[in-house]
Amino acid sequence: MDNTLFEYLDYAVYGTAILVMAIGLYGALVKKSLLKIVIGLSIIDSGLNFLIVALNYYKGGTAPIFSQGYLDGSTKLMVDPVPQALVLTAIVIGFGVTAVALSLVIRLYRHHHTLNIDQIKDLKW
Amino acid sequence: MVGTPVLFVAIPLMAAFLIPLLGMIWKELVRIVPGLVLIYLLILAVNLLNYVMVHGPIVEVIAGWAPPIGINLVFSTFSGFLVTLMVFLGLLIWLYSYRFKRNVDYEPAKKYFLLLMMLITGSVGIVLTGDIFNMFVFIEITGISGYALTAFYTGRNSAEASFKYIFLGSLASAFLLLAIMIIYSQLGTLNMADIASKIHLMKPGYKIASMIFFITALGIEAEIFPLNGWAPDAYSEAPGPVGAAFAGIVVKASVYAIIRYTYTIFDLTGTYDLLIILGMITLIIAEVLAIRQEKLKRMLAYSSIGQMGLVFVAFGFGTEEGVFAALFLMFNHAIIKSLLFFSGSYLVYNSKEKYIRETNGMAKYLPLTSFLFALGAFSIVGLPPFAGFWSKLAVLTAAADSNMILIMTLVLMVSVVELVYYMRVVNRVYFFKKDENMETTRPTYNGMLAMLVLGAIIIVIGFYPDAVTGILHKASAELMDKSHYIKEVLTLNK
Amino acid sequence: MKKVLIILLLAVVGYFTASTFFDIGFGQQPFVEGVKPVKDVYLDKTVSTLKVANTVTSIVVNFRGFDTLGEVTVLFLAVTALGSILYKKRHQVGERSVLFSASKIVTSGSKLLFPAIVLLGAYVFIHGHLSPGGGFQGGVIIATGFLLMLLAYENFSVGHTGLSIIESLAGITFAGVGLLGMINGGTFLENFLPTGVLNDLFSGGVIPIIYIAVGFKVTAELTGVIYTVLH
Amino acid sequence: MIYFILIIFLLLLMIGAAIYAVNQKDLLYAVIATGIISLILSILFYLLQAPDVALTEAAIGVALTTIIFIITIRNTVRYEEEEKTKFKSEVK
Repeated sequence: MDNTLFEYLDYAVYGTAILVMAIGLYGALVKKSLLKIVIGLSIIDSGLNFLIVALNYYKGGTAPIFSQGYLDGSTKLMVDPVPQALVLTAIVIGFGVTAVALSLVIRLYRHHHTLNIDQIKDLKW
Repeated sequence: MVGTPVLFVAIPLMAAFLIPLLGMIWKELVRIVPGLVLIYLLILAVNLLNYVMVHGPIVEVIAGWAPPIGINLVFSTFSGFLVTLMVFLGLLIWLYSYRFKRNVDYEPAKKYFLLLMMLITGSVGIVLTGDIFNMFVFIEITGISGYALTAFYTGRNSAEASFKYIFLGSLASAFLLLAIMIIYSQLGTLNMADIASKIHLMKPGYKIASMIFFITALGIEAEIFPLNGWAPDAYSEAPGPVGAAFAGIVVKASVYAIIRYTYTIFDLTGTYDLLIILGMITLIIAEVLAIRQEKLKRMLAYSSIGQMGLVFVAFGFGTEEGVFAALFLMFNHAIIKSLLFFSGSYLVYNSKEKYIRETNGMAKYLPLTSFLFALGAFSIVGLPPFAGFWSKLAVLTAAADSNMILIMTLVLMVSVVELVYYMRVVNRVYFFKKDENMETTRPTYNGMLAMLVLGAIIIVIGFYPDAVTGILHKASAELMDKSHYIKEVLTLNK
Repeated sequence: MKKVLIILLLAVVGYFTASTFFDIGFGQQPFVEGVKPVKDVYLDKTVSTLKVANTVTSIVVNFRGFDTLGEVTVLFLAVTALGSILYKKRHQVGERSVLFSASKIVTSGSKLLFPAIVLLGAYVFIHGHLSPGGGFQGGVIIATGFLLMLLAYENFSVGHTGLSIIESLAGITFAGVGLLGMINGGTFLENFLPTGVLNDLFSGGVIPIIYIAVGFKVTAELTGVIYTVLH
Repeated sequence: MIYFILIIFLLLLMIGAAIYAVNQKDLLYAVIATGIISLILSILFYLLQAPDVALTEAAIGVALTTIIFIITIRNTVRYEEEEKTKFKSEVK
C-alpha cells in the first residue's frame, strides 16, 4: 500500500470508529424506545472494539501466531497481541451485559406493555 | 501468614461455581455456603491485616509472572483495611437477609445469595488488584451482580431502576476501556505501579484525556454529581440489604479506584482541586435534594451521595490529615448507612410506597429498631459522642490545616441541613401518632443481631476512636507514599 | 432542543477523542520512546517458555489468566441474573416462544448441520493454543449449533440440570487448576505441567486444559442464556 | 490499492449501517443492521491481523447478539412507536 493512501486510512479508520461510537451514543441518549437504547449501547461497544484493535495495528504486521517454521526475527513483525486479548474479554463481557439489559426490557414490557420510556417513567429520571 | 490475597477471589468463585451443584443436594446449603465463605474471608482478612501492619505490604503474583508482565494483587494496610471492612459488612448483610427470603421461592433465593457473594467478591477484587484491566473486569462482575440484585423484586418498579443503572454502567465501562487503551497505547503496560513509574513520559494531552475518561467512568459508580442518576432509584427499589451493600461496599470500591488513579497513577497538578470541586458540588446538591425527598430510602440514598461528596472533598485536600479524615468518613459511613438501611427497611416494611410519613409513631411498636435508627441518624449527622462526630471533626481539622475556611463553613452548613432532614424522620418516629392502617413487622432475630452489632460498633468508636485511628493513620501514610508502592510492586523477585 | 444539546455534547466529546487518537496515529508503534512494552515479553516468552503457538491464547489463558477467570464469571453471573430477572412462578411458565414454524428443509438441514457445527466448535477449542480460536470461540460456535436446533425443532430441549452441572464442573476445573498451581508450590494459575514441543497438540502445559474447560463452560452458559430467553 | 478501496468501502458501509440502525422505526430491521455492523467489523478485524477477535465477533456479535435481540422483539413489540402492531409470525 502507498504511504499517501495509508495516511488517509489513518483518519478514515479512527474517524469511522469514533463516528460509529457517536452514532450509538446519540441513539442511546435520544431514542425513546428501550430496545433502541440497547441497540445504541451495543453499537457503542462495536465502535470501541474496532478502535482498540485498530490502535495497535502495525503497518505490515502479521497475526501474532507462530507457524511451523517461524523465523527468529519474526516477533518484530507481529502486531500487538495484548489489545486483541483485551478486546476478546471486552466482547464477551459486552454480550453478558446486553443479555441482562434485554431481559430487563422483557420484564419492563411485561409490566407496562410498552417500550416507550415516556410512558414507563414511574421513577423520575 | 495463614493464606494469600488471591484466596479472596479464588474461594468465592469456587464456591459460586459449586453452589448450583450443592443446591441439588440440600437446598439449605445455598444460603449457608455464602455465609461460611464470608466468615472464612473475614478470618483471612483480619489475619492478613495483622500481618501487614507489622511486616509491610504483601504483593501477590498470579500465574508466576512478575508484575509488569503478569497480574498482581496488593494487600497493603490501605487496601487491606477496606477489604476487611467490606467482608465484615458483607457478612452482616448476609446475616441480616438470611431468613427474610423465606417468603421468596427457592430459585430466586438461591440466586440472591450467589449474587450477593459475587457483589462482595467483585468489590474486594477492585480494591486488591494492581492492574487496570483486571480492575475493569472486577467492575463488570460487581456491575452485573448489582443490576440483577436491583431488579430482584418482581413486584416493584425495580426493573426500571435496574435499566437506568445498566444504561449508565455500560457507558461507564465503555469510557473506562477507552481510558485504559489510551494509557496502554502510550506506555505499553497495564500494571498500575509500572504506569505510575513511567507516567512522566506521557504527553500531558493524553494524560488529561485518559484522566477525564477515568473520572467519568468511575464517577458513575462512585455517585459523583452529574452521573449519579441511577443511585436514588436503585437504592429505593432494591431490597433493603442490597441498598446497604451498595452504600457500604460497591461505592467504597469505586471511591478507592478513583483515589488510586488520582493519588498513585497520575501525576497531574490540579487533580486535587478537581476532586474538591466535584465533591463540593455533589455534597451541596445531594443534601439539598435529600431535604425534599418524601420517601425514606430515596432520602437515605441522597444522604449517601452527599457523604461521598464529603469524602471526595477530604481526599481533595491532598494532605495526610485529609486522607485520614476521608478514610475515617468512609469507615463510619459504611457502618452507619448500613444500620440506617437495615433499620429503615423495617420501619417501612409493610408500606408500598415507603413514604417517610408512614413511619409515624413506629417507636411504640418497634422500640429497638427505632432506637437503632435514631442512633444511626444522630451519628451520621455528627453529634457527639457517636462515631460520626470524630470523622466530621477530622474533616474540619484537615480543612483548617489546609487553610480552607470556606470549605469548613460549607461543611458545617451542610451538617445543619443533614440534621434537619434526619431529625424530621426521628421526630415522626417518636412523637407522631401512628396510622392505624399501618401494620408492623418485627425484625427477625438474625436481622436484629446484625443491627445490634453495628449499633455497638458506633457506640464503641464514639467513646474510643483509637480503636481504628491507628490503622487509618498507617493506611493514609501509605497512600501518600507513592514511590514506596511502586518499589514494593516492581522490585519483586518472585 | 434536547437533541441539539446532545449533538453539541457529542460533537465536543467526539472532537476531543478524535484529536487524541489522530495524534497517536494509525499503523505504527505508538509507544513513547524509551519504554519497554510488555508485548515484547509476551511474544518472546510464548514460544520460549510456554511452547504455545498462538500468542493471544497464551495471554488470555496464562499471562492474564486472572482476567479470563473473571470473564467466565461475568458470563456465569449473566446467566444467573437472567434467571432471576425473568423468573416466573412454576405455573406461569408458558410454552417456548416460536420465532417461525420451521419447514421440512430447515428441520432436516439443521439435523444434518448440527453434528458438523459441534465438531467445528470442538476443533476450535481443542486447537486453541495452535491456531486462531479457543475456548470462547469454540463454545460460542457450539452454542449457535444448539440455537439452530432450538429454532428448528419446537420440542427440542436441553436439560437445564445437565447444563448447570456442566457449567459448574467446568468452572471448578478452571479454578481448581489455578489452585493446584498454588498447591504445587507456585502461584495461582501457574503452569505446573511439562510444556512439551511447540505446535504439538499436547503442548503448553495447563493452557489446553483450561481452554477446554472454558469451552465447555461457555457452551453451557450461552445455551443457558438462549434457553432462558426463549421461555 | 485494492485493499484501500475495500477498507474504505467497508468503513462507509459500517457508518451507513449504524445510521440506519439508529433511525429505522422497524426494530427488526434495526437489529439486522447491528448484525451487519458486527459482520463488517469481523472482516475488518481479520484485515487488521486479529483472527481470534474476528472469530469471536463473528460468532457472538453476528449470531448470538442478533438472535437474542430478535427473541426480545418477538416477546415485545416490533415497531418503535405504534403499540398495537405486535409482531406476529404466520404460524400454520
